[in-house]
This record gives sequence, structure tokens and C-alpha cells, in this order.
Amino acid sequence: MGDNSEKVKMRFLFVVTSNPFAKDFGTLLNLVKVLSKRGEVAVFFSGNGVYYLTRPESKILKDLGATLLYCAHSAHQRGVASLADFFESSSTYNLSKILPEYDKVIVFN
Amino acid sequence: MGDNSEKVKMRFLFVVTSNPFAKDFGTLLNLVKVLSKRGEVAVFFSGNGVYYLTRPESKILKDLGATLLYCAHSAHQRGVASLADFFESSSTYNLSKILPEYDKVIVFN
Amino acid sequence: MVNTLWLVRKLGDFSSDLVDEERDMVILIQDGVLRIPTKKGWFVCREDAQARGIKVSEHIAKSYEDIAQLIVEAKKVVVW
Amino acid sequence: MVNTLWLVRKLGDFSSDLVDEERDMVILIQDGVLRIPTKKGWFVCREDAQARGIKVSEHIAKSYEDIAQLIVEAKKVVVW
Amino acid sequence: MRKVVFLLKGDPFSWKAHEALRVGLAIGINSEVNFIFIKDGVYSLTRWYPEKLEIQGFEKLLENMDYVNVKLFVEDTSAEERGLKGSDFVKEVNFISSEEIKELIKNAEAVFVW
Amino acid sequence: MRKVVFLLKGDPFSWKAHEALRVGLAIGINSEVNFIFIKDGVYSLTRWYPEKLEIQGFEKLLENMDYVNVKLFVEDTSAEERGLKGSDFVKEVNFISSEEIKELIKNAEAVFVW
Repeated sequence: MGDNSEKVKMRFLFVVTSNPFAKDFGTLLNLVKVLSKRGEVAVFFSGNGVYYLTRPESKILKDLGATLLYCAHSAHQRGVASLADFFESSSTYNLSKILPEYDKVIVFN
Repeated sequence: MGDNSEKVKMRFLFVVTSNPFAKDFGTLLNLVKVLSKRGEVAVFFSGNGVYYLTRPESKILKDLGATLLYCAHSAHQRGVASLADFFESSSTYNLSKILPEYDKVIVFN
Repeated sequence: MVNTLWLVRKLGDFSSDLVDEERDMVILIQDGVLRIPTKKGWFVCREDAQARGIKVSEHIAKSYEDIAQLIVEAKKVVVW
Repeated sequence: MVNTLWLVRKLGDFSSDLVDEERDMVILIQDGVLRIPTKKGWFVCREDAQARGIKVSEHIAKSYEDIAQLIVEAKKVVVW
Repeated sequence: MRKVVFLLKGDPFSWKAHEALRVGLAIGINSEVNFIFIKDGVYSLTRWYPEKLEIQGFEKLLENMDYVNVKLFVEDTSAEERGLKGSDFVKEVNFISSEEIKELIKNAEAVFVW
Repeated sequence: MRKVVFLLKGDPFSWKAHEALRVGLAIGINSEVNFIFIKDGVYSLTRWYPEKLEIQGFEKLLENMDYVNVKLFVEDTSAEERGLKGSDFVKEVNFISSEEIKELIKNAEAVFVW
């Protein structure tokens, strides 16, 4: 993993299933901030993580340049809809497909 | 507390600040089920508890006859709106006012 | 009469020194039922144990109906 | 090179026997910083400690910039 | 006035702690609240920086506690074990023993555990 | 195929455990997943009744594990301490020691802790 870090940008994938009004929120922000300077960052929200779709401060992640994906199944189950157009509807199947394309996977459950 | 239980119906107040996709959900359901046979039940949702407003299964609580209140401030902060008309907008100030009217207070944080 | 009815969800985290052994009652609920109590005045929620496939002796089991009655009778309830 | 970079949020719950003392690094983050480590290879997130008003010796402090660099260099990251 | 006990037992730098104080402040308008910090919960009252943790500050809530029926307590052994003394807290607090907490809970009509 | 380890360490009868299995199943389509149950997490694989807990059942997820690259492991001491043996689990599991878990984590390219 990361053997080509000098040639191509390193890619970081976060998977977040914890609630946005919990302690992981600040940690995620800090890590996305420092890692987005070192490569590409994507965050996949699933489970209770889809509540990030409704927390206004989630925009900071977008402003840092991160790609924001969410599990449509989890969102539907929780009656959550994204009001923001910068969250992209996705699925755990898609997570499975993209995971091997990332150099580092960082999981907040 | 509860001295007049034979004359008037006993009143039970639940305060819930935990997430609906957590273990308290089933416990709350079970307790509301057995207590609503013994008196009046109200549930006040605050903090992460306002996510109950979006969980479809919350309707079971209503069907059991419980009054469902929520902290409008918490809901606003989380970008949560109730799609269901059986949740009544309220506040912690109102919680403060009504608390002394209840015989038993049961809190799930 | 029970003074405080303690409903305990997480045993590891519970400050059991706050329990008044003479007048209180403790009932383990949720995943609290995974640890069977041996103390006097401590019980296990029957349905919560059954739902988890945990066997509990009848003499320390309390049903939700029992718990409701205890809530009515106790001075107050503390959920830990 | 670090094999596994462990970011530990809850120390009480952490299975530290899974750490490879030779090749891994442990950094306490979030409320994990309330317990100052004494083991070799264990560090504390500087900003997380500062935000909580906790003082940490410089030789065991790692900033978020340090952590980012370690994430880049480590084979993988485990958040506990 | 109802006698209510609040027990904050952990997660001192969190939205949960914020919520505990916010609800406690409100309940204090119409009830008598003994708000007790135990275990890691005692850190809530120390000097820390919520804005760095994306959490709303507690100052306003703590300030307003003076105008309602809320009394703040810190468990003595919890403070001691963490090397915290009176001057480490942002507000004047009352130290209280485990035995006294037990007594307050015994006499309470409602208890909120956070 | 990426080598991925899943560690479920608690909350066996929860939406969190459900989510762990759901995500693990999906990841197992394109990666090699070693899904390890430790501590109270081992109860997830015993006979219990999710419908009584307002949780979706795990049967379907566990059944489908056979069609993807997911191998299920139960830590031996965690099972032993809880008096659980092979026949107590709803699926055939592999028992694994703490040392072997350490080895799997060492060789993994990504680790999901639940």
C-alpha cells in the first residue's frame, strides 16, 4: 500500500458509522484537514454516520475538499435525507468496490 | 410522590437523549407498553433523542397512547424536522415546568 | 417499599456503592443481563435475558410487568 | 517503518495485547489523553490534550501533522 | 419543588455533558437540582477549550446556574484521584463524599444519570 | 484483493453489530475479510432473538457470508470465559487465539474495529 506515493497522490478513505454529535466529529475534522494536504480524501458515512447529512457543520469537510459519500440504505432506514448537494448517494456495495483503490482506510465506529 | 395513586392516574415521564438506533429503543418500548396500562405516559426527547422524530418505528410509542414531546432547540441544531404530526414541539423550559406534575421520572441518557 | 429502583444497563460502569442495600433494588437490563448477579436485592430482567438467549434462575428474574409494578411502588427510578 | 498505527480513543476498552511492541505505535486521542502513557512506543495527541487542558511532556506528544505523516508512512491505521 | 439529582459520570468534554448542563439549568428553574460530577465527569468543570473540539462552550450555562436552583458538587475522591483541587475548577464547587451522594440520591425524587 | 480485518468487540445484540456484519459482507465481495468476534462480541453468533429487541436479524447476513470472501473467527478465551462452545454458535466458526489475531492484524491492510 502506498508504494507509489511519490508518483501519484496518496488516497485516504474514512468510514464513519458514529453519530455527528459525538467525539469523532472533531477528530474527523482534524484528520481530514491534515490529510487533504497530503492527498485525496473521501469519507463514507454509514449507519448512524448518515446523521452527518443533517448536521450543518459537515460542510467544513466539503470545504476541505473531501468527497462525501453515504449509504443510501442507512439514510432511508433513518428517515434522513441530505439537504446538501455535496453528499453523494452510495452503497456498501460501492464501498466494497472503491476500498481497494485507497491507500489508507481509517474507520470511526 | 404517588400518594394519590388510588384516586388519580399515576403519571410517568420519560426523558430520552440517546439515539433511536441504540439499545434504549427496545427498553423504552417495553416500559411504555407496561406503564401505559398503569397510567399516563409522556416522553420528552432531547439531544440525540430528537432523531426519534425521523425513525418510523417511533409511531409504536404513539399507538401505545404516549404523549411525545421534543426539544425544538435540539431538533433545530441537528437539522431534524418531524415528519409525523404526533410529535409536539417543546423546550427544556417546558420540561422544567411539567416535571413536577409527574409521579415518576425515568431518564435514558 | 423500595426507595430507589436501579435499572442497570452497563454493569462495568455502575457505581454500586451508591445502592442502599436495605431499601433499594437493582435490576439488570439490556446487555447488563450478561452478568448474572449474586448479591441480595439484585435481579435480572427476564425478557431482556430471554431475548439474548441467556438462562436465568426464576428466583432472580423480574418481568417487565414486575418492573412496571416496582416503578409504581418505588419512590423513584434510576437508569444507569 | 511503523506497521500499525493505533489511534486509541478509549483506553479502558483497548486490547493492548494486540499491539506489536517492536513495529507498532500507539497514540492516545480524544478522551484517551486523560491517561498519560508510560509505555515505550505510546504517545499522546498534543492538540487533543491541549483542548482538554491536559499537560503532556513534549517527548510523548504528537501533533495532528505528525499523525498525518505517520498515517502516510504506516502500513495501516487502526482506530480503537 | 421537586428534589432532583443530576449525576455526570463521564464524557466531560462532550455534547452529552453540554446537554446535561443545559437540561439541568432548565430543571433548576422549577425544581431543586443537586448536580454532581463524578469520575471523569469532574473534568467538565476544569479549564478546557470547547471551541477546539467543535463543541459549544459551557461558560454561559455555568454562569446561569447562579440564577436557578442548581447546586454544583464534585466528588472528592474523583477529584483527588485526578490530581484536581478547588482552584482547577472554573466555578466554585462543593466537594462531596460518596456517602453524601448516596444520601442525596436517597432523598431525591428524580435522578438523571449522564 | 485487500486483506481486511473486522473486529467486533462488544454490543453483540445491537444495530452496531448488524452494521458490522452488513459492511463486512459487502467488503467481502472485493476483499478478503477475516471477521473476528472478541469479548462480549462473541454473543452475536449465539442463539438470540433480534425481533424482541427491535433489531433486524443477522441470519440472512450470516448466511450470505458463505458466498463472499469472509471468514468468521471467535476468540477462544472470549468464548471460554463466557462458557460458550462450538455448538452454542449459529454458524460454524473458527476458534482463534489472541496471538493469531495479532498476526492477522499485523498482515492486514485495513482494520475495522466495532
